[in-house]
Amino acid sequence: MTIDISVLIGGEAGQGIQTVGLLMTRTCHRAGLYVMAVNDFESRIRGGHSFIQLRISDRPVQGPTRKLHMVAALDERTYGLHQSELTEGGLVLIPKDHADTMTQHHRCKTVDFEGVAKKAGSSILANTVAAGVCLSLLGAPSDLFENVLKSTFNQLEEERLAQNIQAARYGYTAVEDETFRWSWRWAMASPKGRLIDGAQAAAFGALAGDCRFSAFYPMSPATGIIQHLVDMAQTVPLVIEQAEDEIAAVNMIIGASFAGVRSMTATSGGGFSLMTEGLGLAAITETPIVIVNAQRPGPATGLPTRTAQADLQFVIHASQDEFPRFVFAPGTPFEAFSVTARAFELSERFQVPVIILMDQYLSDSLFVAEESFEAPETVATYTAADDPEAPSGYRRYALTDSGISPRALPCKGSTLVKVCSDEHDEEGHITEDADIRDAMVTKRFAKLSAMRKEIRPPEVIHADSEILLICWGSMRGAMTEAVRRLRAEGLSCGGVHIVDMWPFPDAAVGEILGKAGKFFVVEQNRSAQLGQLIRQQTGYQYTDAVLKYNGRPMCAGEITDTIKTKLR
Amino acid sequence: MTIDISVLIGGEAGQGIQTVGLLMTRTCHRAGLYVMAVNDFESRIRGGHSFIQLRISDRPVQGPTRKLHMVAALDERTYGLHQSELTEGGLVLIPKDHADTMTQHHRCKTVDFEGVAKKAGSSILANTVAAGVCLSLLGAPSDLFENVLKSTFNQLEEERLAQNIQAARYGYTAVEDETFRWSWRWAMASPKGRLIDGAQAAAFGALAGDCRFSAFYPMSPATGIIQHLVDMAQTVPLVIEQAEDEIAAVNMIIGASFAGVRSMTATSGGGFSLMTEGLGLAAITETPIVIVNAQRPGPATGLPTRTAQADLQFVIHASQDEFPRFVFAPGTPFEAFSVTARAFELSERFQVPVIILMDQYLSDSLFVAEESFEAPETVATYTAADDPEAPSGYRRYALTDSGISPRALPCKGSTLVKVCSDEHDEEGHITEDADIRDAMVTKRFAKLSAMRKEIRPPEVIHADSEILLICWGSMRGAMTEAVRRLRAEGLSCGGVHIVDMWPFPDAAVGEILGKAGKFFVVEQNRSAQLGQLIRQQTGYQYTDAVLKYNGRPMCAGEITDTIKTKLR
Amino acid sequence: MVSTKDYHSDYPNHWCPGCGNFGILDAMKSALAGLDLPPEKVLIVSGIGQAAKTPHFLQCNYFHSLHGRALPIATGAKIANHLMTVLVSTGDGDCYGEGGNHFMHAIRRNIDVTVLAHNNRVYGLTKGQASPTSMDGMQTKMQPGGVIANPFNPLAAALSLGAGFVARGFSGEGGQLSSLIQAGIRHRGFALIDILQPCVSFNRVNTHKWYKDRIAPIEENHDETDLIAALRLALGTDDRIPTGIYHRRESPSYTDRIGKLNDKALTDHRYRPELLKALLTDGYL
Amino acid sequence: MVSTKDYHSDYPNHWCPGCGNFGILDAMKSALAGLDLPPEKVLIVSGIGQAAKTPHFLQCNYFHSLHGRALPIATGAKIANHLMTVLVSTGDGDCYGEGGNHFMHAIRRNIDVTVLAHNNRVYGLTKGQASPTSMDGMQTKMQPGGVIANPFNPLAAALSLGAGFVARGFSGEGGQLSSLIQAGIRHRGFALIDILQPCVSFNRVNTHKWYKDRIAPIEENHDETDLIAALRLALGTDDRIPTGIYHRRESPSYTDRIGKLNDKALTDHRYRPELLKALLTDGYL
Ligand SMILES: Cc1ncc(C[n+]2csc(CCOP(=O)(O)OP(=O)(O)O)c2C)c(N)n1
Ligand SMILES: Cc1ncc(C[n+]2csc(CCOP(=O)(O)OP(=O)(O)O)c2C)c(N)n1
Ligand code: SF4
Ligand code: SF4
Ligand SMILES: [Mg+2]
Ligand SMILES: [Mg+2]
Repeated sequence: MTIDISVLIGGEAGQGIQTVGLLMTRTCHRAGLYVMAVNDFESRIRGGHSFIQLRISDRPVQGPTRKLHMVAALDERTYGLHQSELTEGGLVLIPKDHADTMTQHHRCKTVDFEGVAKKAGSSILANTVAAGVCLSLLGAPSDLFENVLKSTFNQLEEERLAQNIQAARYGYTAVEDETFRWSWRWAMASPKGRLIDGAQAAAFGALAGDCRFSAFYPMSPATGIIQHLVDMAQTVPLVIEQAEDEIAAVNMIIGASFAGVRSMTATSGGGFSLMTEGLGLAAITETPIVIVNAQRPGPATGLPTRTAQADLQFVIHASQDEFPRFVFAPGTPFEAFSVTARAFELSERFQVPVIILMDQYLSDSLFVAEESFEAPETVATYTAADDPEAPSGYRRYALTDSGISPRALPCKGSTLVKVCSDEHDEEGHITEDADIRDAMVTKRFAKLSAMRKEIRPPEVIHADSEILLICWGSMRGAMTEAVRRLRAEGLSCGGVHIVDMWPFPDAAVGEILGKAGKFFVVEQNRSAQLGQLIRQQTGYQYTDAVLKYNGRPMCAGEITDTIKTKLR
Repeated sequence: MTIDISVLIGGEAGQGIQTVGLLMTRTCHRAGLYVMAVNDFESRIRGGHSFIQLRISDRPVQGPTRKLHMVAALDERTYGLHQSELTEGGLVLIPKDHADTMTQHHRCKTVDFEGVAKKAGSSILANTVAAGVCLSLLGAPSDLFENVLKSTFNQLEEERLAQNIQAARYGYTAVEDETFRWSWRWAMASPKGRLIDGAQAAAFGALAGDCRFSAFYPMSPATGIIQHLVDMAQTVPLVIEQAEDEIAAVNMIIGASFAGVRSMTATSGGGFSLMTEGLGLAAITETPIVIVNAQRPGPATGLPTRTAQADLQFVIHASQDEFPRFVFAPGTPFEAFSVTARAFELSERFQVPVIILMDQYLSDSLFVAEESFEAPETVATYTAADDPEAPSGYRRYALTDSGISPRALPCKGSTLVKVCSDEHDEEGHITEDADIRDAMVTKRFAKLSAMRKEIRPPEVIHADSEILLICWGSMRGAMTEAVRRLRAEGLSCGGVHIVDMWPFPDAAVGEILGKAGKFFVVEQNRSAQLGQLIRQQTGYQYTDAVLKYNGRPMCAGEITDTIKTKLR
Repeated sequence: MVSTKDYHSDYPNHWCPGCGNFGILDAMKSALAGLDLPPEKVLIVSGIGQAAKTPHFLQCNYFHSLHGRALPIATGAKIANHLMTVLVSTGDGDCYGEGGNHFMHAIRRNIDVTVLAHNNRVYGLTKGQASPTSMDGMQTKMQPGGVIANPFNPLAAALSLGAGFVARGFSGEGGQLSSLIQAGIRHRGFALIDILQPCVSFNRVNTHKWYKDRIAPIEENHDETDLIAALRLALGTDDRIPTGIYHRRESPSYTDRIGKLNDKALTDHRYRPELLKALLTDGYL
Repeated sequence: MVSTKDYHSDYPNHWCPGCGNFGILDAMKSALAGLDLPPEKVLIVSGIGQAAKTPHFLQCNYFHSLHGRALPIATGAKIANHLMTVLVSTGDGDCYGEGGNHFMHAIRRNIDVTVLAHNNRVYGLTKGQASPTSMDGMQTKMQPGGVIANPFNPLAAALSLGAGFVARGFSGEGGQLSSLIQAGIRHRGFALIDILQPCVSFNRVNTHKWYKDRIAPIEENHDETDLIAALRLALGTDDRIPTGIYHRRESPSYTDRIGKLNDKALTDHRYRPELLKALLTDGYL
């Protein structure tokens, strides 16, 4: 049998919805199942509507779906909002009887989550009750769930843990007499890979890149990455500073990097806007920095807690004048890990800024990552050793063929390090000389050819297909599933996923697309920004675009539907 | 006879070089000649090297040249720096005898500018002496120059004016015994058009657009525009506020515009970087604003007092997520005037931000503009009248087909005006609804089709040529002259100049370029940004690019040389 | 007569039950109604944060702008139309963190706006990070080792920058707060009311009770015009937190001092081509 | 022994003859040499402006950064390597205008840097616009009707924000200035030295003579630890401008308070894979 079940747990902000999701996800993961969990919440602390949607399968899952098999509604609103997403025969658990629930399309079962929770000790346990109810219906062994509770809440006092376990048990018994049509026998297997969200993966990646300093200003959905760094900083030599604003944050990491530690910041589009001047400072002073932009919909404040991929062109062109930079867009937690580590390495090697484009969906969703997350044994150093014999001969911006000048550190020897945001000469002094200006622009751009060699080509599946879907960043999972489904329907369809966005892999993309009859870009923005870039860099014009920009992650089904319509 | 003479006056910052240039330019203009003056100065107040270069002709001149006929060196350094630019037989006026001046290539004449000035009352009059010397050698009537002095210095006390006139006279006599090979008989004619720099033209344009408020933070080369506005504000209802930083500046104009007055700011790239978040605020709240970005070389501080065209892609994509905006790049003072007035009109009509790309060269150089600068008789109002019968029915973001909603003003009637930088519903309240989000994105983008209709096609000369040069903004003059010269050499060459940059005139540009065998982009940046845009928007790939990015304005001769080399 | 009902908004509230913001909201309504100001004469500008959502829960003109940028927006709006009553609803992060520079310079300009700084000593909307006013040592998820910085003292800062109206209120003292807001609005020039406000979700240190134990109205004999006395109160090192008006001294506001705004609002001028024509024919550059 | 010659730079100076910056430059050299600090142990961070060009005219490590951003750059650098002696060369526009927010928050953090604010009360490099410290009413080309704002009072602001070392110098009093700079560097924590400086090109009001007529060393009996006394001096309403140390009180600096920095600089740690490995195997997310 193939399992592919979607469960949604919804309620108000403050009801602990994310915790229900986390507990259930862990339970599935521990049973050796594949699972992912997508968080959907509003920009508020209490009330409103939030939910978490789980997809559970015995085969790898990479993206959300639209069709739900089970809905656990912790409040009454949830039912109304998600009713239409239920698949035929689906099951809804609602807190109170509803007059309008008696359709034939799906079943409704009343569970008084709060009432049950009170019996276990407190109404705030309603979320644990709900987890118990759902897991029971799915067929999950109750001791498995209890173990998950124990390891999740091992920081709590005994009493509260016991209450949670009680609540879980009451949840199980509350639906004893109910069956869930798609429940399955939970054959316990060893867990598949690692359960991780993109934010934590990026934080691990930063440590693998030897990040020592991070300055930030809180901004959804970037805060998760920093929170993970803060949690990890307890045991590693990493200092994290909350700045007064994003301008301070980016300049602090520039100062720290200049002084000799690898440094990063994370923000979202509005904060990135404020960092654009600093980006140029890093560029002209050739100070390595890594900036994560966790995208959300805008313009301006937009939809603070939701997802988008609409900052691509902006980050490629951000800051006045021009300079080489890397832009990466990981598509999975493992890519977030490895790309972040690489970002530090490349930033330092080439003395250029690196921007990593993440988004709310990738950052906040839980995935099963089967790749192995390895700590590198060593991290290279690219700073120049001091020459105590001839300290005065040192020139921070010495002209070289590679464009890379030896980078010494201030106060680390007898050499003086002089950097300057005006156009400067080799020593780092202000210059107004036209020829030196030319030489310095040429020097900075000279790095590009070696930078291009670092760019990894897109990953392609079913390259020799008539139709190609091409996407970037977090669209990887949904696109991959869409390709699989379209092929299952007999279409000659392949998929292309780009992580290394800039310098754009012109040749590789051109070659891939040159062979396809038609190609469609798949993106979470309004203007098909990857499509624009492809045309600019390769001359190829996309056949059509599959776009979504309402802040919710795109599902494979939406892609396949759109493609089929467009092909008609 | 055709006159086409270049004169350079150079010295230290603080020696009043710009004044010499201004006086001479005015004198030529008053005699009915065509003239332009390009300022070149360093980012310092005293010392260093600065110069002004005049080009005088009896035919319209639109750009600088490289070959000099006369150099007046107020300090010794000037000679060494500009010697190589002298044309065969040129004349140099130097303050002291130079050992190495005795080449055959050009003549040197010693004039002790300061000594002569002291005789007239003070060594600071050396600049007026120099103007007298040069004008005398060119053949300009001395009373003409004296009249110019009188009208220029009519604010000074009698005595200082008299000293200046004396200094001018001494300048004339100092070179009585010298002749200038290319001098000509000054046949007085009525002045051609208006002598004006791009900065003043833009300021006039702002008034023609009914600008009432401007907030700014000083930044070269944008300060000139604001300075002109300040000077004009003495007589018009215009308030100008120096903000604490550029973030405040852009937000102040957004606040003022929201409250009901047309508002603008002017800055350069670094300040624009800081304004990008505000740009998005204007976009999502649909508040009209006009931002002038007077470009200079970067990245970061770069070359503060020099010219560049390297912010095109940045301003088109600046700020997170996507929204319609206009981007204009005037090529002449008259275009700066008319485009700025249009910017206010279009910004208000479409409720979108407008960015005007100027640069140091256009802002700070003096041109003869023959077009007529007209004050419009009326300025349209697009704000909605209050409906006192049904104030509560008002919705700031009412969904309309055009995407444009009625814009009422706060505290101007009984209607309440509610605007919000979060995604919002029609009333202006925060929303998290996916469908409303979709509708609002669609609404904002719905403006694009009508906005496109406002975009004027590029101007083309000699459209049916084999080779086209295509440029934007201030490259207009140099490109036009290059086309003329290349045609004179028998090449089938035409020229294209774009002012209305965004929404990009895809169709018009595609049609023009589609007919050409080859086309070359001509730009003051490193990456051929117009070339990138053309490819992205039309699919056409430029044959090659003529690029300059050392901060000095490109001359026709550099263009023709490069083109000829590339064609070889 | 304007009543608090005129300020009622049907838009559903987003705050946590028990949040101090509710007390501030009520005090605002009663202050505005008490001054007989109708909603259509009032503009509220806000930044981003829980505090900055306030205008949605009222009936009035509003500009809910960017995080930290309420003051420059308000400044521009006030210059454009100085006849409006302009209030700023802002948080401690919004006003003293991201917006710190604008805070300093708005005070220097003495722009005639009334700033209500909802000071919960935490970043509420982004889930509980330290704010500039968080106490030294306060632990949060993001600052598990405790804050390492002196808390920003808004009153002392405003006083030293020359603010003409500086007051402190408490969300739990609605009556006093309402009259402070009224006094602030009546003050012609920049008025700061720093409002202590419990955040029931994220600030476990500065609770309602914590404030109740410490606040006390400023003593009757305090001389509002004595700057040093006000600074002494603001810098006080004991446990007490004085509420009320620390300092009040009027001087011409920014818009009072711009000559051309005296008679009519900038918005009320009409475009007059003859003015530009005169400039265009005005001789030389 | 380090001598002022060790700080000599051959790079041609950009300042106007007669500018007050020269006096500050000399005082810096003699202060650094006097402390026996060799150039390679010193980092000067500057923003953008005439003042910010200072490090080019010295011999030292420097980061000549962005307008307004010297303090966050210095903060980052100091955290990375707290063993460096970090000075900040900045202008009144740089530090109190564009960089105002960083000024406030660097003080709150008590980051151990010495700020030399070259206060010429004007924007020099951009040709004479008003700065935050320009006097009310001062006319410039850009403010022909005169400045409409209270001048920013850097000393009062720094004091009210809790700065532990607050002093005022004058570019024309090199001996005193040099010892103030030394005291500032010796102070462990944030030290502000606001340095009055004539700008011969653009400030026609606050000339050398104008200052000479007004400055006077702080009286001997002033208690440096008394904050209110310092505020009184800073807010003084008569014509006199006291120079010297207004306030000095040490408390642990920011980097003193970060436990992991105590023994060695962050730059001196080596990457240790076992630490990451432990985190990677550490159970659940
Ligand atoms: C430029 C920018 N940076 C960060 C954010 C994220 N953000 C939203 S509200 C907020 C802090 C709110 O704190 P405060 O102003 O104290 O308001 P409160 O929620 O506590 O009332 C932050 C950091 C943002 N919206 N914009
Ligand atoms: C973001 C940004 N805005 C504006 C400028 C232009 N700018 C350069 S220096 C300066 C002011 C300098 O004044 P101050 O800091 O007082 O230094 P001074 O020249 O008087 O020593 C300004 C506005 C800039 N370089 N960057
Ligand atoms: S998070 Fe705090 S400040 Fe925000 S609404 Fe809840 S209680 Fe109030
Ligand atoms: S402009 Fe003023 S501050 Fe700048 S160097 Fe000249 S005198 Fe000094
Ligand atoms: Mg707060
Ligand atoms: Mg200054």
